[in-house]
Amino acid sequence: MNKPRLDREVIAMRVANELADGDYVNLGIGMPTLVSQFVPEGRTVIYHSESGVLNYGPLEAEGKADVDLINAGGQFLLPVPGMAFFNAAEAFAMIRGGYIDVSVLGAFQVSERGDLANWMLRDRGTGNIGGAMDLAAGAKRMIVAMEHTDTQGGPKIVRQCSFPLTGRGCVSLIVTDVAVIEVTPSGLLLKEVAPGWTAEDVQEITEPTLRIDAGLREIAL
Amino acid sequence: MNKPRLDREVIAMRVANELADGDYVNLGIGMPTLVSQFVPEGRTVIYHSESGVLNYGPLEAEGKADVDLINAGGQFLLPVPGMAFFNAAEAFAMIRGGYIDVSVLGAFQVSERGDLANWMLRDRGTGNIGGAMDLAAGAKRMIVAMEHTDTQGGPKIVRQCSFPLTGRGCVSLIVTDVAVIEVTPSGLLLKEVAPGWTAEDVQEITEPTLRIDAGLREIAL
Amino acid sequence: MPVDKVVQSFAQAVEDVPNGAVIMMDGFGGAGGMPQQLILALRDQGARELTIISNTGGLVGFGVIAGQPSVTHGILIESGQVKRVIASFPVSRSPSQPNPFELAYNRGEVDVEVVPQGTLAERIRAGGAGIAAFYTLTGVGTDAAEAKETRTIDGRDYLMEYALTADYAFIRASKADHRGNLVYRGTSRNFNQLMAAAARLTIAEVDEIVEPGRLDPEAVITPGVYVNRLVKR
Amino acid sequence: MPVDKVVQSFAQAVEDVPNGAVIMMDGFGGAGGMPQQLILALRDQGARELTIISNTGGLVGFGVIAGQPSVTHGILIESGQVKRVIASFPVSRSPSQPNPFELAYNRGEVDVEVVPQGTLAERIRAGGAGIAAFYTLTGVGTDAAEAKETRTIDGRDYLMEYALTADYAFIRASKADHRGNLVYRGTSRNFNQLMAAAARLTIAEVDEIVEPGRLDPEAVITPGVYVNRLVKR
Repeated sequence: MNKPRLDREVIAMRVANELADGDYVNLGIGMPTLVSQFVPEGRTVIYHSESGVLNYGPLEAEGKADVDLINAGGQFLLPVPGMAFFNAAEAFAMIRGGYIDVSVLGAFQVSERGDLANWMLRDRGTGNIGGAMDLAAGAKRMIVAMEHTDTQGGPKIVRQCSFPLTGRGCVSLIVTDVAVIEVTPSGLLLKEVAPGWTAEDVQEITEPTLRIDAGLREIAL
Repeated sequence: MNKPRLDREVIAMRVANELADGDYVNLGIGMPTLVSQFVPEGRTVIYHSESGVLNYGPLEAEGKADVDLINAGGQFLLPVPGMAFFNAAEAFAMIRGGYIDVSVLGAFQVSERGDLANWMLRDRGTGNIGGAMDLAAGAKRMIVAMEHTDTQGGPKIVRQCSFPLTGRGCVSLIVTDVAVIEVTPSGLLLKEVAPGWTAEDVQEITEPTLRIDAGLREIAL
Repeated sequence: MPVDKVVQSFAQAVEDVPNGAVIMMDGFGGAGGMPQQLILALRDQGARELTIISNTGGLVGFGVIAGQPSVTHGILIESGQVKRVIASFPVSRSPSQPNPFELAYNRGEVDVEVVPQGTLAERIRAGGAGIAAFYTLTGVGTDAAEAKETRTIDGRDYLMEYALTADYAFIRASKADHRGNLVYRGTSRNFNQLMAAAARLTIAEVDEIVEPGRLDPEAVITPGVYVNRLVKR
Repeated sequence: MPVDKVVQSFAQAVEDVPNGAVIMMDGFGGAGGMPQQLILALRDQGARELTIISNTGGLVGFGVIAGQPSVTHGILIESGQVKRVIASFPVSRSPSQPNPFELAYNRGEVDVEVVPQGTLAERIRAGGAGIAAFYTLTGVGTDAAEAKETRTIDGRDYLMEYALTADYAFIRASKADHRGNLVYRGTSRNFNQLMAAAARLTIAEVDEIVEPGRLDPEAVITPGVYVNRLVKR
C-alpha cells in the first residue's frame, strides 16, 4: 500500500482523543510520549510514570534539565502543581492495583485476541521488559499506538504473535498510521481508516480478518 | 515464696541494662514501656513503635497530649529530633525484616523452649494479637519482662504453654521479679536471683527444671 | 474520576454506602487516625450488615481523648450496623471493661477474624497493590496458622496470607489538595495510607483542603489517584 | 549499630565488599538516583564476581547527562567485576548501540535475569519486609512465567515470585541526618527506598548531612534503621 499514511503526531492526536477528563494515564516510551501534547482543551489528564511521579508536566525543552525529574524513558520533565513522588514499588502497586485508567504503548505485534508483544526481538538474545508487562496486566485499558506494518512492510497485527509476549488479551484499541481497530471478544473490529484508505486496503496489510464496523469512517481528530 | 520481690521499676531497670548503644528497640504495652526511663547514661537507644514512628521521645506527662503522636499502647509521646514517621506496613516490614534489635514484651506464659503466650486468655473467647506475633517472628532478640508467677501464685514459666501461642522458640531472656533466666538450646539457665532469693526458691515457683549458671549472682543493675 | 474531588458534606460523601458493604477504617489506637465525622455520618445514614476492617474493634464508642470528644467505629457496633469485624486488637485491654464490640460478640451479634497486626497491614497493602497473596514469617506455629498453607522457603517456614480489599476506605488525613493528594500528621498515617489504596472507593476526611501546588510533592503520602472523595471537617 | 553513621570517604565505605557480593543499586534511568561515587570507589576497590541488582544493566559507562559527567554500574561491567545482573532494562534501547552490559553478555562474560520492572520492585520490597514470596498478576502467560508456579486465586491467575535480598545496597539520596534518616529528590527515590531495606548493609551517598531534627519527620522517606553508612559527596 503506497497510499499516504498518518504521521506520528496525528497518531498521537487520535490517541489523545481517547483520554477523558480526570483519567490517570501512563504513556510509554516513544510515540506514546507525544500523546500528552494533543489532549483536547478542557480535559485534565493526570500522567503517571514508573519513575515514581504522578501528575507531571510537559517534557523539559529549554535546557533546564533536572536529573531528579524524569519519566520512564529518562526524558526530563517540568514540574507542575499537584505532583506527588513515590518509590518504584508504589508506582507499580498503582499499575497492578488497577489505578491506571489508560496505558498507551508501542508494539512489535498485536494479535487478533489482543495479545501484545513489545519487549524483545528474539535475535537479540535478551531485551528490556521495563514496565510493559505490569501495564499489560494491570491497566484498565490499553491502547497500542504503532505503525501498521514493520520496516519490511509485513503486518504487525497478526493472528498469533511470533515475538515473546508482553501480555495476553490486554490490548483494547489499536491506533496505527492507517486505521483504528478495536479488539473485541469476537475479533478485531475496524472502526476508522486514514484519509484515502478503504477497509480492503487495511485488510491487505493486516493478517487476521477484520470485521468492519457499521459506522466505519475516516479517522476523526 | 513470701520473700520480697522486685517492683516493676526494678525489673524495667534490669531489662534496660540489656540495651546497647545504637540498638533499635520495640517496647510492648505495660511494664516494658517503663524500660525507656532506665537506659544507662551514655547509651542512645532508638525506639520503634508499631504506631509508625522511629526514634520517639519519652511519654508525654504535662497535659500536652497530641493525638497524632502515640505509641502502640495509645500513650502520648513527646517529639525528639531525628524522628521518622511511616505507615503500618512499613512499621511491620521493619519488624519482620529483622531490623529490630530488641523486643521487650510482657507474657502470660513462657515455655522452657522459649515459646511465648501473651495474647489470649482462652475463657475470653477472643483476644488482641496486636504486634506481638510479628515481633515474635521478626525481632533479633526478645526479652520477656513479667511477674514470675500468676495472680494465683502459679508458675508462668512452664514446660509447655497452655495458652494460645504468640510464637515458638522466640524468647531469649526472661526478666522477672525474682530472677533473670536465659533461654538456651539446652533449656533454661538461671543467671541472676533477686536479693534474698536462692536458686532453690526460684525453682520452687518455676515448672521446668532450671540449670544454674556457674556465675549465678544477685540481680545487678 | 472528577479532577476536583471535594464533596460538600459528610452525609453526601457516604450516601451511597449499601447494606453489606465492606469498609476499611484506621483508628490505630486513638483519636488521631479515626475518620470520626465519616463514622458519625454512616451511623446516621444507617447502612447495615457492614464488615469493618480496622486495627481495633472500636476502642470505646463515644469518649474523651486528650480533652477532645472522640468517636470510634464502636458506635456502629452499638447501633447494630456491623455483622463482622476483621481486626488485630478487637477487645479492650481489660476483660472487666468490655468494649461495644466484645459485648456484641458475646451476644453473638457480630463475628470476628483476629489477625496479627503486621499481617493485617500487609494484607491490606497487598490488596491495593495487585498482590493476591504472600508468604510471611508471622504466626508460624500458632493458632494464626490454622487452616493456612505453610511453605518452607530457603529452610524457613512461612504462612500464606491473602490480600484484603474493601468496597470503601474511610481515611483520616491532615491536609489534602483538590486533586486528592494527602498528607497526615505523625502516627496517624498508620493504616490510613494502606487503606486508601485497597478500597474501590476512598473517602478522605481532612482538616484542610488547599490548592494543588500548596503541598510539598516530596511529602505527599497518599497520591491523589487513590482518593475519590474529599470532605473538610 | 553506631548511632552516628557518617563515614569519611567513599573508599572506606566500600572497603569490606568481598568478591562474590550481591549489590543492589538504583539508577532508574538516569544520573539522578545513581550512587556514582560509590560505584567509582567500588571500581577502584576491585571486588570481583559481583552480582548487581538494578533496574538497568548500566545504560552507559561514562557519559554526560544534563551537562553533568555521569557514571553508571556499566563501568563495573567494563572492568570485568560483574558476573551476573538482575535487571528489568539491561540493554540499550537501540540494538545498534549496545551498552557495556550487552557487549559483555554477547561475549558470554556476564549472565542476566530479566525481570518485569514492577516485579523487580516488589521482589526487592518483599526482601526488606520479611515476605518470602508473593503472587502477582504480572507476566502470566508470557515467558516471565517459565518455570514459575502459577496459581488461580479468586478466578484470576497469578505468578509466584520470590523475594530478592542483597549483601549491600548502594543508595543515592539527597540529604541525610547523622542517624541515617534520608530524603530524596523527585523521581530519584525510585528503587533507592526499597533497596535500602533489602540489603544486609546499606551505604548511602548523599549531597548533605545535617543534624538530627533538621529533616521534617513527615518527609523522611528512608528511616535511619535501614542505613548503616553515610558518605557525603
